[in-house]
Amino acid sequence: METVDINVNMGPQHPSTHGVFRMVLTIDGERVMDVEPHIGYMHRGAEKLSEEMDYRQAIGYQDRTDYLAQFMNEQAYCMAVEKLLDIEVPERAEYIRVILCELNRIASHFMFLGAFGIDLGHFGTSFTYGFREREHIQDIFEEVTGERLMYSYFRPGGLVWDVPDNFVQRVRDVLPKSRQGLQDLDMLLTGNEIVSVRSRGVGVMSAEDAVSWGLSGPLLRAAGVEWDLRRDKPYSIYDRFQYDIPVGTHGDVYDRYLVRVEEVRQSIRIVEQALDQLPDGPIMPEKMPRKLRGPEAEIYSAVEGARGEYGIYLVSKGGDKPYRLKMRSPSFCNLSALRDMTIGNYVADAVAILGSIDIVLGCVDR
Amino acid sequence: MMLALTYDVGNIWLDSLLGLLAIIVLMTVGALALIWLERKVSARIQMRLGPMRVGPYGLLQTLADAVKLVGKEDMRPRSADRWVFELAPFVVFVPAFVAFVAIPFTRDWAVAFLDLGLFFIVAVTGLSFVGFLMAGWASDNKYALLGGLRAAAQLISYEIPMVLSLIAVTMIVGSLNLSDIVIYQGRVPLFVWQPLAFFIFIVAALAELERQPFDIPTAESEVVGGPFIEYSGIRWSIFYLASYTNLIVYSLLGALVFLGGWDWPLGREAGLWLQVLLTFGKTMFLILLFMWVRFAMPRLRIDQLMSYCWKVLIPLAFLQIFLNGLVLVYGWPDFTLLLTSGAGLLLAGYIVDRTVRADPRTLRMVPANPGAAEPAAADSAGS
Amino acid sequence: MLGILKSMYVTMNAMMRKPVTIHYPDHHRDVPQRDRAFPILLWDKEVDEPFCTGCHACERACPVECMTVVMKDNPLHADGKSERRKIVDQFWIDYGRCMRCNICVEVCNFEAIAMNNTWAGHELSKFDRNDLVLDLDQLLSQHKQGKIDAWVPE
Amino acid sequence: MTVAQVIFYVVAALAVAGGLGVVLAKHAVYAALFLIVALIAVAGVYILLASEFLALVQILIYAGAVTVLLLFALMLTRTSDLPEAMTGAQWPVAGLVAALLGGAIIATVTTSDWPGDEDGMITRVPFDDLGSALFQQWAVPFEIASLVLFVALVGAIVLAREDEPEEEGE
Repeated sequence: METVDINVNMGPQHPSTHGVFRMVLTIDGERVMDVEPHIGYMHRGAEKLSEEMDYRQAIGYQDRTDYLAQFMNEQAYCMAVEKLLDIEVPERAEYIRVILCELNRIASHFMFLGAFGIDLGHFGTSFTYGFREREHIQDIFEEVTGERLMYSYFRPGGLVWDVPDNFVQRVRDVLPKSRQGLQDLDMLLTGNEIVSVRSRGVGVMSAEDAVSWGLSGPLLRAAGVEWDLRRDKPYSIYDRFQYDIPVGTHGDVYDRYLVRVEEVRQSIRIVEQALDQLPDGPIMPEKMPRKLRGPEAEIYSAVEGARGEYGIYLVSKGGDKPYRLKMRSPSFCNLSALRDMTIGNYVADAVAILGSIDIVLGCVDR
Repeated sequence: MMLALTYDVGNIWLDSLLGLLAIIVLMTVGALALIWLERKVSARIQMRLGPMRVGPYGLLQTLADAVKLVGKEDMRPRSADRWVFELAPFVVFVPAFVAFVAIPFTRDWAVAFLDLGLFFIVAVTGLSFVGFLMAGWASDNKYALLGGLRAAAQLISYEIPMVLSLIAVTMIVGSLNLSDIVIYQGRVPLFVWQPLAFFIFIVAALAELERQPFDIPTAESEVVGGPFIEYSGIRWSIFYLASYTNLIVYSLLGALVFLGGWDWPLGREAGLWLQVLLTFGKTMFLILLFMWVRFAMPRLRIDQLMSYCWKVLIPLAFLQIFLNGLVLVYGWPDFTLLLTSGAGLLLAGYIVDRTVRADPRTLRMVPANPGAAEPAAADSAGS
Repeated sequence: MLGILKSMYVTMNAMMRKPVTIHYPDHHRDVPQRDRAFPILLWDKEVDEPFCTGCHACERACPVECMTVVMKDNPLHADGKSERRKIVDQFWIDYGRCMRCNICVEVCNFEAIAMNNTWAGHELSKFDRNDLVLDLDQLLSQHKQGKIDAWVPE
Repeated sequence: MTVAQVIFYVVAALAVAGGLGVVLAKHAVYAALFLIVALIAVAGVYILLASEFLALVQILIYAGAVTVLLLFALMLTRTSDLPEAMTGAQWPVAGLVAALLGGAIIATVTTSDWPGDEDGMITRVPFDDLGSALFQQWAVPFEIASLVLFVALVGAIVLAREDEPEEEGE
């Protein structure tokens, strides 16, 4: 009698695959010998749809790719269109965009922290703590944009409308709550010995590997590479704020967790500075054409999304629609390293590693 | 006495029937109440409301759920092994049920006072793994098989430290009879004398109950319920009932062996109802502790559980036994038990702490845009 | 051990706090004024007719093509009661398709369409998806009966 | 018939049924499960003999721990690896051996002079005596026996791991 490897199908309906993602694990006992990821269950043709819409209509589809960091996607798309049409965004609109993007990053990372706990086996406690904090931020988003998930609030050139009068005060009220909530999660997870033993030394990715896999965002920084598009390819007005870029030392799951915790703190810092500097003024340029028509051009614009570099590659052949719109989604690129990180670990680690990549399936499949 | 062999037939059947009825009522009512309680506790820990719909504060929610589960179709996968699949829930259930027989609730209340009560409970509850393995194998599902095997691996790991920690206690008391153990604690409960053994017992009980840090066989985020994955309706609810019965059994056992049962601190002369209240209160304390831990902890990995049990708990349990042996053989005064055991616990905590924290993690913080002015107001606004 | 004790402390601390959730169908949280549920049509109470002239602007701008508009000559204009020469005859919105992007509100020249900002706009469960296609009367009824204080950005 | 007799016959029937099941079951996992039934039934016989301690040890060690390993190994193997019926060319020899063994046991049972058989009383062995017998009187043989078991265990691990040299420490 010989021992046989078992193929286990994890997903597409599995509580810890973070959506409709499927991995076929080949396991020997509890050890993962091979992983075969299957994607595409959530493909909705967002790129093609965007090519059928004019520049304004396509905004709604940008939200739906990375549905946890929607403002960043809108930002990347709007920046691409603005570059194409050579539009100058008013100061106030830039500040509001930065504030909302950073709040969005906080909300997205809270989602990660909550789900990370679940992946490690928390019975929903970390998840509810994360969601509680998301809720405060989401309330602000709802008051500003009217929507809770698909904001479609940014427009090429600025914003669709101005923020409400009490916006600054509302955000200032929420930031301490986020700090408090982060501290709760911090105490619940960071120091916990079980979290430590479960996530340290698991799914290690060296700096060289991380670069050659094309990782970005917290994964890349956890691997020890100082790379943050906000600093290294400055866009918008990020050069006006002081913040730190957390860089990990080991490149394992625990470092990815720590990097995200620290990024929440830094985002809070950025929001505070932006609130202090928030100027008055218009939120759309004076002369906005009613119909957006672009010249023939190729544009690439990228933002530092919550999961990494979210880029829009836009080819225009004139007219009011893009000829080609390609989304460079961080989740997809980060996910490609899954197999490398998982092989040789245990089944339970595979879940933790997948969680640490923090994929959003809408972003992977588009 | 194990079995009253001298009774008349009529009497003993009636006796057994009454005992059985008492256990069934206690078990079902207890499990229903505990499921409600656990949902409420978890809700409060997670700042939710929990069940609110059925009855005042959702008190009847589990009753409604039970009715629903009973009414559900009893499904069996086509490729499942019929007999093993259908018998597995009962094999899990019976040990939990039988363990109840040996537990005294007060000085006078028990289905049977057994001389070897403690040993009986440990031996019998250990059998439930067979049901997990059967369920896991018969479901013809890889998650279930993984879960079943994990259950078996977990059993061989935690069963030994649990038995050893209880042996440490029986060394001091000199009896395996639960009533004797409780009566011995008339002055001071045993968790004072034996903190190390108490700690080991709690950890091993968590593993036996498959609760949070050790819910590896049923791990929701990995094997999606493990052996239970293919079960539905009444068979699934039997698994559930068994798990909550086990919770009651182990909490009662802990309350009797370590917390002084019905005796401490009111003494032997307390009225019957006070005794019941004391047992109940101490059991509730342990149940709430188990629930609290469940919602505060993530899960260990199976190899980590095994290395923790084999490399930490078993040596510690042997240390406890050795220390007790020293005290008993040389006839040192009682407080040395506390001193040695407490020192052992502290030492163990220190060693675990050191090994886990041997490698403190700090991130490298790279300031971006150091030139940009950070207004002083920003700092004060946040804090 | 310290980290585990910390975790226990946090959970106990949370247990002492007030729950943050509410008992949903019995209690509703307030929705903000800008809340965007599904588009509805507004009713001009002065003239007693819809604001909408059926100009097809929203229909053309809709990214998901969930709207269908039919225009007609306004009988009230012929009577001299209304300034609108054309008025909406039929209007359907398929709420099952709508992606609530707000573009129809932006492009409307007459401020005749707005996003529903009440709970009635969210609690729309239906047994048949065809029930999610609303006609003109249904779209107008909420504002006509004064049940809504619609928010239309400048 | 006294209660004890009723219980004895039930338990004995279970033990026999379990034993037959072990032999006759087509599937090795069934056989292992029947083995558990037989072992627990034997524990019942111990209880009737007023040796609760032995009964519980039987349940804890044999029904609990030993069968874990059996089932563990069986469930991980493919069913197709196991022969359908456990027959071979040697079955007449095996049958002969079994018959001889059974005859010897029956002969021993019927010819022995059992103490306490007449008055129906069972002499209870206090387990203080059991303990001192094991750990004082027979301490050296006991330790040697456990050492032999330990060596066997180590040997089994060595044999099992031999063909997997690439496996490094867990």
